[in-house]
Amino acid sequence: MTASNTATVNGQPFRQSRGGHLERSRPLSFTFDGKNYSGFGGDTLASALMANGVKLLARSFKYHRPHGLLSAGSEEPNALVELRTDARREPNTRATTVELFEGLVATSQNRWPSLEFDVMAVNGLAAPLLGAGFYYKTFMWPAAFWEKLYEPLIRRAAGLGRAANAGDPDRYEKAFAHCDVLIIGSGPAGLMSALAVARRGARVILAEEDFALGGRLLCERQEINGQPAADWVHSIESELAALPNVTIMRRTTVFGVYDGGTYGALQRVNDHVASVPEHQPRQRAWRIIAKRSILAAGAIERPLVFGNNDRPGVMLAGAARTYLNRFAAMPGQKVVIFTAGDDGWRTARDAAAAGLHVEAIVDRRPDVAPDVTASSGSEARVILGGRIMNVSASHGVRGVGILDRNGQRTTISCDAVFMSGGWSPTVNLTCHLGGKPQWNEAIAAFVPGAKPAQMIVAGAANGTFALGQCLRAGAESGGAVASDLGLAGGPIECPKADDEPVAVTPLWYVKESTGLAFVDFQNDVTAKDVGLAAREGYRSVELLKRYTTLGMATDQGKTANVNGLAMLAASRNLDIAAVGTTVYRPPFVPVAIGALAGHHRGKDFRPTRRTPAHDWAVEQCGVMRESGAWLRAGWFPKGDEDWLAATSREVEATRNGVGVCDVSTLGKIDIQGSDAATFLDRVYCNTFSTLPVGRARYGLMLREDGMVMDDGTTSRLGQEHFLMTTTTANAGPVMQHLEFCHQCLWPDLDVQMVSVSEQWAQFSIAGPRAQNVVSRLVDRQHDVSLSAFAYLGAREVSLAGGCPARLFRISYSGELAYELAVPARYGDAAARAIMMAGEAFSITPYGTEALSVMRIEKGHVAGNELNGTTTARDLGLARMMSTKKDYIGRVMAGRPAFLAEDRWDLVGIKPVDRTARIRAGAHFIGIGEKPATERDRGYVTSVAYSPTVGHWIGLGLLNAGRKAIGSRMRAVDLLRDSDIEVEICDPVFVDPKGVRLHG
Amino acid sequence: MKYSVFSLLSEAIRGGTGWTPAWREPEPKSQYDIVIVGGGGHGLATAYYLAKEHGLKNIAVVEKGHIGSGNVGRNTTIIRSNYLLPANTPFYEWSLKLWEGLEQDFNFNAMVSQRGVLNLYHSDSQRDAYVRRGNAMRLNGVDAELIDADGVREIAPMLDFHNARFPIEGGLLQRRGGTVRHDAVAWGYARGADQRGVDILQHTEVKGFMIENGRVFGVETSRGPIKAKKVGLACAGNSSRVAAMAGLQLPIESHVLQAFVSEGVKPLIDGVITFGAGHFYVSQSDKGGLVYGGDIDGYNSYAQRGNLYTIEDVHEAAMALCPSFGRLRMVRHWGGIMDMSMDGSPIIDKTPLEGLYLNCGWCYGGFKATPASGWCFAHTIARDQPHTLNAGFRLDRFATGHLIDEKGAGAQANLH
Amino acid sequence: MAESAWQRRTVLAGIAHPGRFGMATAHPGVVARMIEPIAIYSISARRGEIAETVACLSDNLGAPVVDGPKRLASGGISVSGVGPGQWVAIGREGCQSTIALLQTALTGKASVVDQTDSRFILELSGDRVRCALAKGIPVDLHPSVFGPGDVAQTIAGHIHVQLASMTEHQAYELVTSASTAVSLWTWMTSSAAEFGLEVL
Amino acid sequence: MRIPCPYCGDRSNDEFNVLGDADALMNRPSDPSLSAFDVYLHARANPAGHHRELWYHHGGCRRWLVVTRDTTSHAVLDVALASKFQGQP
Ligand SMILES: Cc1cc2nc3c(=O)[nH]c(=O)nc-3n(C[C@H](O)[C@H](O)[C@H](O)COP(=O)(O)OP(=O)(O)OC[C@H]3O[C@@H](n4cnc5c(N)ncnc54)[C@H](O)[C@@H]3O)c2cc1C
Ligand SMILES: NC(=O)c1ccc[n+]([C@@H]2O[C@H](COP(=O)([O-])OP(=O)(O)OC[C@H]3O[C@@H](n4cnc5c(N)ncnc54)[C@H](O)[C@@H]3O)[C@@H](O)[C@H]2O)c1
Ligand SMILES: Cc1cc2nc3c(=O)[nH]c(=O)nc-3n(C[C@H](O)[C@H](O)[C@H](O)COP(=O)(O)O)c2cc1C
Ligand SMILES: [Zn+2]
Repeated sequence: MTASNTATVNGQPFRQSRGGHLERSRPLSFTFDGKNYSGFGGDTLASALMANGVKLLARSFKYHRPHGLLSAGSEEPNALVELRTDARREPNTRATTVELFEGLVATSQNRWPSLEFDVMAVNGLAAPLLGAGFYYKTFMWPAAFWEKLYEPLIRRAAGLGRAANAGDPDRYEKAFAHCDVLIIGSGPAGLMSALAVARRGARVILAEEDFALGGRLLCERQEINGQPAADWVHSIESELAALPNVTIMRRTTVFGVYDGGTYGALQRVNDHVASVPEHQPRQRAWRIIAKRSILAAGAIERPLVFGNNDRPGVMLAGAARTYLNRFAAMPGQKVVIFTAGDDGWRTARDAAAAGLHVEAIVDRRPDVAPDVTASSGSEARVILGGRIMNVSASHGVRGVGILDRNGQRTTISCDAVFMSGGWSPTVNLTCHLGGKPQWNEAIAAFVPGAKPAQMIVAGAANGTFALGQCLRAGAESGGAVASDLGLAGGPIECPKADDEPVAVTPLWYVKESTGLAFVDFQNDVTAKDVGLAAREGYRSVELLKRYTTLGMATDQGKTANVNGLAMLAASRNLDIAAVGTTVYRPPFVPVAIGALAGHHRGKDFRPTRRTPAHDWAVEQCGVMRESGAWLRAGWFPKGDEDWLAATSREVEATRNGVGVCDVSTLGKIDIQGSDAATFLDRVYCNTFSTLPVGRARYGLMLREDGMVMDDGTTSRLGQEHFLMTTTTANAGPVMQHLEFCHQCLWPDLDVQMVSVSEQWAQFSIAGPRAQNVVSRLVDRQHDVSLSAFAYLGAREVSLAGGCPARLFRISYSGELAYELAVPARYGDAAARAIMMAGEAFSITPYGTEALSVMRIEKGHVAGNELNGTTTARDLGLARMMSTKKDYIGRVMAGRPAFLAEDRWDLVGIKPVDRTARIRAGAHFIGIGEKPATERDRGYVTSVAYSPTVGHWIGLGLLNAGRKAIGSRMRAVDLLRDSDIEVEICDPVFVDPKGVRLHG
Repeated sequence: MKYSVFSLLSEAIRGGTGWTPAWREPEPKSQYDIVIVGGGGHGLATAYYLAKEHGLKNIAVVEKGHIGSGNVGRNTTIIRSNYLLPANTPFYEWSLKLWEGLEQDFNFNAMVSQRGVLNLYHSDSQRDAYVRRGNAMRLNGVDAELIDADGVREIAPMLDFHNARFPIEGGLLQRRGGTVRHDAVAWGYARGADQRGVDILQHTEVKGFMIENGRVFGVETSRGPIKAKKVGLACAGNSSRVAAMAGLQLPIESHVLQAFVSEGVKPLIDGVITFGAGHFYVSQSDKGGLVYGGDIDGYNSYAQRGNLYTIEDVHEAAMALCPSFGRLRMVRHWGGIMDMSMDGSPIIDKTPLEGLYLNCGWCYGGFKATPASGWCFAHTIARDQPHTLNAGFRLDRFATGHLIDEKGAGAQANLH
Repeated sequence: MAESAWQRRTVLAGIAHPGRFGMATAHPGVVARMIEPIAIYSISARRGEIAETVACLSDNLGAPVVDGPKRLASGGISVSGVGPGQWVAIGREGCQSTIALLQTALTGKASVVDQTDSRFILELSGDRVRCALAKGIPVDLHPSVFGPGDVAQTIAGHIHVQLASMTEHQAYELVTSASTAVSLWTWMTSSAAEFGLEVL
Repeated sequence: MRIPCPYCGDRSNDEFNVLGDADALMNRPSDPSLSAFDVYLHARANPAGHHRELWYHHGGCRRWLVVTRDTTSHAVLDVALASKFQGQP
């Protein structure tokens, strides 16, 4: 190295003393595998490690080969590390995309005991055995060994890094953004197109994956308008930043294109700092809805495929320029360049300029344009028409074996190899909606084919490689889009820049290679594997991928795929176009699972609905449990009661005195209109047009397929005014169904429907003393005596001197009962008032468990019976199915199978041994029969301990059950080893005649 | 060529130059006894069993793309027989039994991995439903266990037991459930069928049928007409399109189901876990990637890709179930086209057209069914009548009401 | 409606408190105020009566109500379109008389349903309010697209909401159902925290 | 996917529930025969291409829409209120 460069900067031996886009005033210390190093602001972990002379960074997946840096961007397949520790550990993190921060901790992965010495590297020796498809051909003998031995071994070897060891402590967010034009990438093409649309007033979002704008311009020693390209970038950046209609999103990767101009983007808000600031997310997942998009994502350089091309120190020539020019880091000292095109020569020039010794430039092309050879600017030995056959190296490069055009073999010693196989446009995002890239022979690359509607592509991503042309392409694309959006203004003038030579003659594989020549570095896919797959019949490019795992690693083959499919084409004597690419899928780069969940984890996974009397229930020591979206009190334990004791007490208190239950969660739908009654007749299987005003009726709603959909009481509040109640679970579905019936089937009906579920807090007051409580509650002027307000009455009353309320005399428990509805904000007060009014009768709050016990005692069906596979007949409700009118579900309820003799019926069951406990989910088997499917007669749907009858009872669906009433069966629960003899009985256990509800 | 320790070692020495194609690439004959349309798992398995179990020789599998380009090549590989209804359980149990002997049967390692399938429940009624299901399994001689929250904690300590919106109360466990290397299933059956003389015609698309007074006697393909005494359809997501060429309208809608894979990490979860309070299920592949998915997108689609809503929904459930997934990265997502039937269960039956046989309606559960489906479809075609195992999978059951509706969702395809 | 002896309980009682939350910024980026309306009504035009209903609403408000997703406020009442021929009227202090008139005027033309207690209403303002809302509200809130008087019913973080841009600069009315108020509040406060939140 | 709701404007498919084939589902048979209803409930054209289908805007105006969509590209070609197809303006 020349004197000026030897001075080690801040103990960074491979850092140039000047140059690069670094904040040298901001030194940063970090550790890798426990060793301390230092770098600068503006470094990536990769560039900082390079500046510190660390070359060995990782191990490959299968053979555990030592790996260093291949690239300098998000396409990196090799340099994957574990970033941060413990609960914040991020496995498989590309060192090339990690922005250095103070105190960064990184660890190497997939090696044991150490990165330098990894015993699993023996796999490498077995490579001949472990080639593509190995697994499918082996581990089969002896049969038993697969489960016990082979598979566990394979699984232990699986994966690269280790996942975090605890729940992610950081926050994530999602957000929505809308714009006229989304520009993806901020290189020359992106910046110019941004300028062109922004100056004409479009709402622009400019998304850039990197933490700095500029793309390749930060990595090249190019000039624009006579000034260093980077300076030009800053001037454009500041103009854009000043425009109110432009949003610049750095550290933001557009990861996917979705339908209708929707784009997924990941913003790494705080990955570049040691810890996430309070109130901020670690990352934010954006949904960007854009009228147009301009893809200016650039291009990715291709490696060359030759022996040991994966060794640390062998890297992409363009990446070498990035390290030299952007990061002032030195990828080596004595370097050999191996190129298939003009671009490699620029690396030679920049390397020499940085003071590296360029030992040789090996260009696979016999003749190269003189201006290109001249540009190398070094005294390097030039070998035209030559190729590198292999790299001698252990952990670092020691030299290369070269074959020249005359078949002469020479070895040259060096510590780094920069290779350039040509560039592949970053077409990924053009393919996410199914587009297929097209092969362009002239530039030896795939360029965008059919693109998503409203997307255009500019610059290198479109196969336009030379700088001047990229600038122009950007300006033109921006202008075109602006005009397309009908924005006033004309084209912007384009800055001057040279068009560097970009000719390339691809070389897919050095067939004289000695040693393993890698195509997919991370997954250890070699040139041999590609040949083997083709030979064995895995000849479609998709089969090649799946058989060899080519392109299936974390980098998705960004650097590997084109080489691989080109080699497949060669081995099948097809041209590349005929072979085509594998399907490109989102995400463009891997996206953290937490980011896509955002706010919605833990308790915020889904909203929680609370009833108006929630706090009252909590004060009453209610055990609040999830019931769908709601929180409801299951039971109200006293002292050390368990759920069963509490529930039984609540049931007894209700049946013998009076109880109160919060039933606000029931769906309530206000239905009005001159055709409201007609409408109800069509959606319910029973009739409502005959219901008098001021009365309620139990209604049964079927699906069109004849199954029961929902049930509930519906009241007639006025001639043209009904109030429908639905079960809690079906409130939404029923509303949607009614809207369907109205809007799609009978829009000619005059019906207006609106949900009033939220407007009313509702309480069930049940038990022999219920009337006493209610009469104390309602204002004097309302006569609610049993005679004046009979069973199934429905009326408006007022409470506490003016609180409007609705009173229904309906009973779910089978007791004399009322449901009292008050405006929601009075729900809490009402609950307390009911308790007070009931104090004299020691009123008892009861929860969903007691509710369920009492409905089972009465044989009322609920969710467990209304499971979408039961008809009204099954449930003993056939009598409700009107024969005088058409209604939803009438016809299909008559399907032969539903009328079959042995179709199941709802029955009640009692344990013969009254002390025994029956369990829901047990199946019915005949006495003395061996439990087996062919003897399965049905199952127990719901059970409860009934304090009223003093033993466990249940409801069940039993084949030909009604006929079986009086007989005996077994309820067999093999899962919980219970086999109980039961009596089949009528489903109504308590007060079959229904006298109690009349008081 | 047979795969054995010997062949492996000798090829290792010869640098693998001696490996021969796993299947031929024959020219289509003008006529076959039986043509199976669809080179997915079911089509290839059908051909394999037709040859192996029924000694039939003159068979072709016609595939529009490459074999396995459909759902068999893009599913989340879960196998299980934890079904509820009598028309299903014995069929899927037979399938599981076939899986258990598959490697030896076709001398190809499909990596059948029985590390268990655990369905979590989060409420009492969910538990009751699982108990009913588990007992139905046990009545069929299928293994099933009910475990409580502590049992779940032992199997999967990393799940959210502290702060969950819908606390985990327990689960239904089938230890014999697990996963299989999906592509290898297609390849193994293809190779096995090929070795028994079946012609596998890739890149050959069926464009129409030869029909004469109610009888099918061949197919029109992109490589010309092919006569056949019997034609069997196993086109999964494309069933409606192909059946339409024969003038049939099916009780099927095509829907997109998405799937996801994360970067490979060291062993994290064993077996398969399904979340009961949202749409989410996950397992870890032998390569270390978490393979996971959720609900279908819900709109008819033939596009093999979905949208962000479902993607986010799946990841929210992932985080709700296991907050330590947060920093793992999803590396790829894709979609496949489900043949969603009107009761969520399959159809393996004859059709109104003589000589035309139908295999479809697998929804998102047909991978596990691959062996039994091929086995039963082969029987149905060869014997001209269904086997008792697929007797319930009739095409006319929607008219008669003999539905096989595990979910009780009714006649709306996208709810199953 | 006659007043009762009972005290009303607001859905966030004991959960939302006035004060500064989140980042201690110089000025709160987001200011939230809970609104206690005295009346809310759902108004649905009867079959074929949309035009009449629109006319009737306009007369009584003395301003042109339209059949579309627009919010119009006048005399303490705001009327927001929520569907074809459907509106939600929200009345603040001092609008009793107008409400009463409106109800009688609409009989026969539209079904009017009392929803006074069914909703939870927030007024949000501040120069970062749009950034905070963007963390859940999927509609484009740019003033050129969603200007004063515009209403959107949508879903924010799995919660059904109705959002209106009010005539004041960068001020929004966010309405959700009472039962989901707590969850909406959690989402809103965590979304606004980084900008500094003031609860009035 | 974006659905331009005639009332609410352009929205993401998150806000909608899909029911299925509009041409089938909106033509409830007047003939109360099992076979007629079997076809109505179960037989689906399920085309690869243009498909008229019912979407419910539960997250918005609660209208049922007839959305014409290409099932191979997801392109939305037309959206209208369902009620308008049953003879109401
Ligand atoms: C994302 C996803 C996850 C899934 N997860 C699971 C799971 O975990 N467990 C499970 O059991 N199931 C799962 N499934 C379902 C399972 O994959 C399918 O049910 C099953 O693969 C369908 O059978 P198949 O393999 O024969 O289908 P396919 O592989 O799709 O085979 C059908 C073949 O027919 C071909 N074809 C179509 N039309 C024509 C034509 N005109 N001419 C010629 N050929 C034609 C297609 O190209 C295709 O190759 C999943 C599916 C998907 C998409
Ligand atoms: N000499 C050659 O052979 C050759 C070949 C290719 C490119 N080039 C040079 O490269 C440059 C090409 O200019 P350009 O503007 O087309 O590309 P560019 O490479 O300069 O910029 C592309 C930018 O897009 C960003 N990006 C990529 N994908 C993204 C995503 N999904 N989301 C967000 N950001 C993303 C990248 O981080 C990068 O900053 C020119 O300077 C040209 O000279 C030269
Ligand atoms: C079980 C399973 C595991 C997969 N693992 C990976 C993987 O590790 N890496 C990868 O890139 N893709 C993986 N895929 C996805 C495939 O690359 C591919 O996307 C999928 O088979 C669908 O095919 P298509 O994307 O070509 O349409 C996996 C797919 C399945 C079904
Ligand atoms: Zn709408």
